[in-house]
Amino acid sequence: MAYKGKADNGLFEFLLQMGDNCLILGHRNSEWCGHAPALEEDIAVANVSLDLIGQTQMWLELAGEVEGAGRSADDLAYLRDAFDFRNLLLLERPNTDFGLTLVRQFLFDAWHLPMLRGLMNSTDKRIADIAEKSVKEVAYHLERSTDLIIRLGDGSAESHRRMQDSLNELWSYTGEMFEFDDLNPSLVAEGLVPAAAEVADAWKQHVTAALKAATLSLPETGFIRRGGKDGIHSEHLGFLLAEMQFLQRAYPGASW
Amino acid sequence: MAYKGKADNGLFEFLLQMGDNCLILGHRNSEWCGHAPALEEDIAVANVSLDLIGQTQMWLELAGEVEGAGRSADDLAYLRDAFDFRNLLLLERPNTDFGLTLVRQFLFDAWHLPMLRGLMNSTDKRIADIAEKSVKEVAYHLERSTDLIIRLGDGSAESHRRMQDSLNELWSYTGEMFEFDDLNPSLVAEGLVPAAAEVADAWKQHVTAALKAATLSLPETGFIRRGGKDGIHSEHLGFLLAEMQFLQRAYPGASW
Amino acid sequence: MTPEERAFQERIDADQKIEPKEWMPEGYRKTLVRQISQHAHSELVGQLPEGNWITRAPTLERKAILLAKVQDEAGHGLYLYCAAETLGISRDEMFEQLHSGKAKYSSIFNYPTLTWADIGAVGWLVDGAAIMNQVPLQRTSYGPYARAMVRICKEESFHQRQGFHIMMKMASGSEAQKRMAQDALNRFWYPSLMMFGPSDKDSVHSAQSMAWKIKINTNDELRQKFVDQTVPQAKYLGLTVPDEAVQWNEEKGGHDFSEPDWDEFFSVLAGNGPCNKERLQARVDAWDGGEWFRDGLMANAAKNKNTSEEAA
Amino acid sequence: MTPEERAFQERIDADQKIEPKEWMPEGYRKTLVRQISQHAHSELVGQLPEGNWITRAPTLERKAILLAKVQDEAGHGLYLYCAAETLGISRDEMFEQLHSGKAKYSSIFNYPTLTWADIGAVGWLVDGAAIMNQVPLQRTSYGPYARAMVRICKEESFHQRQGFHIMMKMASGSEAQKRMAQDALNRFWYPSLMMFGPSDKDSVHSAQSMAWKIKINTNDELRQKFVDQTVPQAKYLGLTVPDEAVQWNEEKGGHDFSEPDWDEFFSVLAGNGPCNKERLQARVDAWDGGEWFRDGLMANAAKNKNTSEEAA
Repeated sequence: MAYKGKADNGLFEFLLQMGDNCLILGHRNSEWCGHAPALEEDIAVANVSLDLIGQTQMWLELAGEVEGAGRSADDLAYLRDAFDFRNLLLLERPNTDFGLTLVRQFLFDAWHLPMLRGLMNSTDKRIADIAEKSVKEVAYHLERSTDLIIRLGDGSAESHRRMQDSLNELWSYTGEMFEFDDLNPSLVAEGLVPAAAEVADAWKQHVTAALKAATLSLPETGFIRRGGKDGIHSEHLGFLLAEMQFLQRAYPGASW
Repeated sequence: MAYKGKADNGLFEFLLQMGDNCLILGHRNSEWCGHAPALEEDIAVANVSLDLIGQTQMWLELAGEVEGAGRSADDLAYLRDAFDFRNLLLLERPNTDFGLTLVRQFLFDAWHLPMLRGLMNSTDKRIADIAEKSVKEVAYHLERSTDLIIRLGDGSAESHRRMQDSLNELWSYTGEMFEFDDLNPSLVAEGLVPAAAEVADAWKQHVTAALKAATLSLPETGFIRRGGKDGIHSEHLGFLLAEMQFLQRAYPGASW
Repeated sequence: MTPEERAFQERIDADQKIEPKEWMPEGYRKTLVRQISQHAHSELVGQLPEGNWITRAPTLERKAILLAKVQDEAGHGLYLYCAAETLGISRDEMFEQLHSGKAKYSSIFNYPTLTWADIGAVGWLVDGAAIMNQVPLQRTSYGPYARAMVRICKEESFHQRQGFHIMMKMASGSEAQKRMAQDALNRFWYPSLMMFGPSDKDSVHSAQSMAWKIKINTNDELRQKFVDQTVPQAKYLGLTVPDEAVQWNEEKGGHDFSEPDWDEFFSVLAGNGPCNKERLQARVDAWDGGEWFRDGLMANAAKNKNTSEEAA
Repeated sequence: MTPEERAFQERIDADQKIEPKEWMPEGYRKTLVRQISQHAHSELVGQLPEGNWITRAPTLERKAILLAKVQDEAGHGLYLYCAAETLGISRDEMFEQLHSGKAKYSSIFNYPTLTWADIGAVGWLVDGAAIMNQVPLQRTSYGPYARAMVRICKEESFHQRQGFHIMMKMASGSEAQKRMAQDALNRFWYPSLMMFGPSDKDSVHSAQSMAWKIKINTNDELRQKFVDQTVPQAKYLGLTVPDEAVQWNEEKGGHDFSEPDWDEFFSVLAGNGPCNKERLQARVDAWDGGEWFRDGLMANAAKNKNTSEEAA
């Protein structure tokens, strides 16, 4: 559907996807600060959010540079409305339960890490540099979320149930990760972005093994929810942005 | 504390209080649309909100006129930040429970009606006119909320408990209604606004009788929460406004 | 056909209204219950996508108009539940069927409202399509249903005008507003066409329902009428209907247009729409969360009954 | 004084550190548990007023800085709970005392953060006052507490600079920003002064705590020091301290200033602050809502233990 920017090879769209994923997931995680089930988790959610916001800054700054219209990372984060956001629908799901937050993090991390590993070989050095800077953080995110999925899946009956329910609820949102047809095919052809199948294989392998260790079943639905990468979001994103962008919207041009 | 506008006799501040009360309570009620415990209640919350938003328009329009700076009712509703809002703290409490929503409505209606009756005699005809237009609606609000308080207070053990809990939780927010010392005393002296004691007496009489019929106890705390009329709100108002004002903030100057 | 059935059909053919206590075939009753309760559920669930923008309406006036509209919808739900109750089913039973997923509501409400223009599009297109369905139902054979329809249609056409007015403001507004308007039309066009149901050749119940005058027009007739009405309106707004096949066909005296994606229709119907889960969950949560409220009122009514009996 | 107590006091007087497994008077242990756990609870609850603005931070950089800060606070909580645990109380017991209202946390966190400038004011004033309290505690007599304080103080002074930087941006920004900055100072000034506790003449436990070197300076000394440090900073920012009595007193070599309203202090302490109920409820909800999570991890640990025992 997308790759609007013919001139830039669709690179701007891709960079928005990377940046918006980090921004929106960072936001959702940060909603737990001070409210997590254990002090160690308070620290962990803040830490993951912090990493993701740092990565957001890098991706969106590069996006602004590629676009060439003088927009800063903050302009892109704070002054776009929902239909210009390119994050996965998965990441804007509300935090109905800490288990859901963890499962979402796990499903995303398992995509994020092979994606970054692929991007480390990007023919665009700026992309490779950002991936290089992010990959260690994300490897840690995946290590942590996998560990928790396994321990809670193979934990009490209640924690098992919650993990399985969250997995079932979120599964239909994962397919969107591997649909690269909204990207300009030349991005992959020219080696800027790894091939979808490469990332999908790594994801599937990791997720399957982890769920097995967690005694959780792979949901069977083949139904895929899509739209995030085309800017067709859920009703939740508008509320999230209204909150996130309030100060920049209410006091335009102010310096903070 | 307040009555900043020396020139206008503090009238602007007073009109903001009236308008903001209606706006914020209307907003909170409207959050229930489609989510109320019975279809009849869906209709009722929408109806009460509708009345209150209509009254907001009248009060804020007059406020803008009195201010004389060319601000419309929409400007005042959508382009002020929290510290310029003058609503009672009571009205911005989140809707944690439908029972709390009802008790809040009841406590406010019981103030709103005698206040409007007093304002019908205002020496400022514009005020008297708005009060006249609003009073029938508010009489109905009070009739409905009183009826529900009585039926649910004298209902099941569970409904009684919820009503009493909500009453206890909200009681400390009621005192602020009767503190007129943030208003310019000349407003009362010149007959623009009824005396605080007059409204307080009517409130107390109605509330005491209704709670008795509802088999609910009058909470005993003498503690009074204040700040709303000075623009010192709770942490909830900022989130409410971020949501409410999003479109006006994000698309300044657009016509809708 | 039994003599009773024949007499019943003759009354219908003579355009007489059937009233609650009169004899009717079981199939007629069942079909009506299904149709009216589905319609009632649609009004109930239909509060949600529009309710989603009440707190964010851009002006006080727009907020008031939207509140009034959502209130009307709840009111329509009430009329319709009452009409269905005359057929021997209780409102609580109907809610149970809704909450268990046994009863359906219009699939259009499983689509999200993503921008303010969607509120316009819902009024213009969704209410527009609903009216197209409902106007003939004012002449439906079952009295209480027909009378409910008369009241509902009057309000719906008002809603449609308000929706069109929002679209007009958006389509003639800033670039961002125009973009929202076009985007809303793009997303709501095909789902609106789906509101008339699959093509008549694929529709099972149609023939019997039409004989009983529960259904007055075929799905395809109504869809054509809707397209013919809407295409010029879109042009007037300066918006583009997202279907390149749309053009006037002089010969048939109507517009040609593409069929909606019926796979999507059946997928949404099966539960895989963007918001099915959330819409149903919202209703179930409201119902479960409100149990104490309803029980409290019943407990109070029981006490008062006891008191007045004692007094008597 | 028993010989044991005398020996203990002599070690303290000689500035020796007391370590967890060593003998100590019961009063010393109890006072320390109360003080350290209260401090830990303050770090825990202190996440809430600042966390309130994370999702609304005005730039990505400010958001990152605030996240790092809130993360540090949770970390401080962790050090302090661990330090308290060395005295024979478990973290769960301390949480229970917090949730039941038996244990206190710093009352400053019962005030709301209403604008972005409040995040600046919290860093500048609240962390500033906290540091003033904490720096001397690096020399406190109980080893684990003193060592925790060393780590904490390093990070806190960083936070204070960040808070001051926010205030600088706001105070030199637009009219609206200046107004927010002044308003934040107005609201946080007296509550910050209250953070040092009532005047020494009204403070019961002070003398013993000072002899034990659990407390190093008097409340009034620290308050004076804080005022002397803060008044010039406010002037530098172009803001006005909301106390007309503030002026330099050459004779005493410090500023004169008005006492805070101690009635308000005790009222907030008793539960009647603007946010007491919400802060505690947030913690209780987090704890209760997270029970399944902690139980799940424990169940997993138990399984693994069994497995490894079987394997052994």
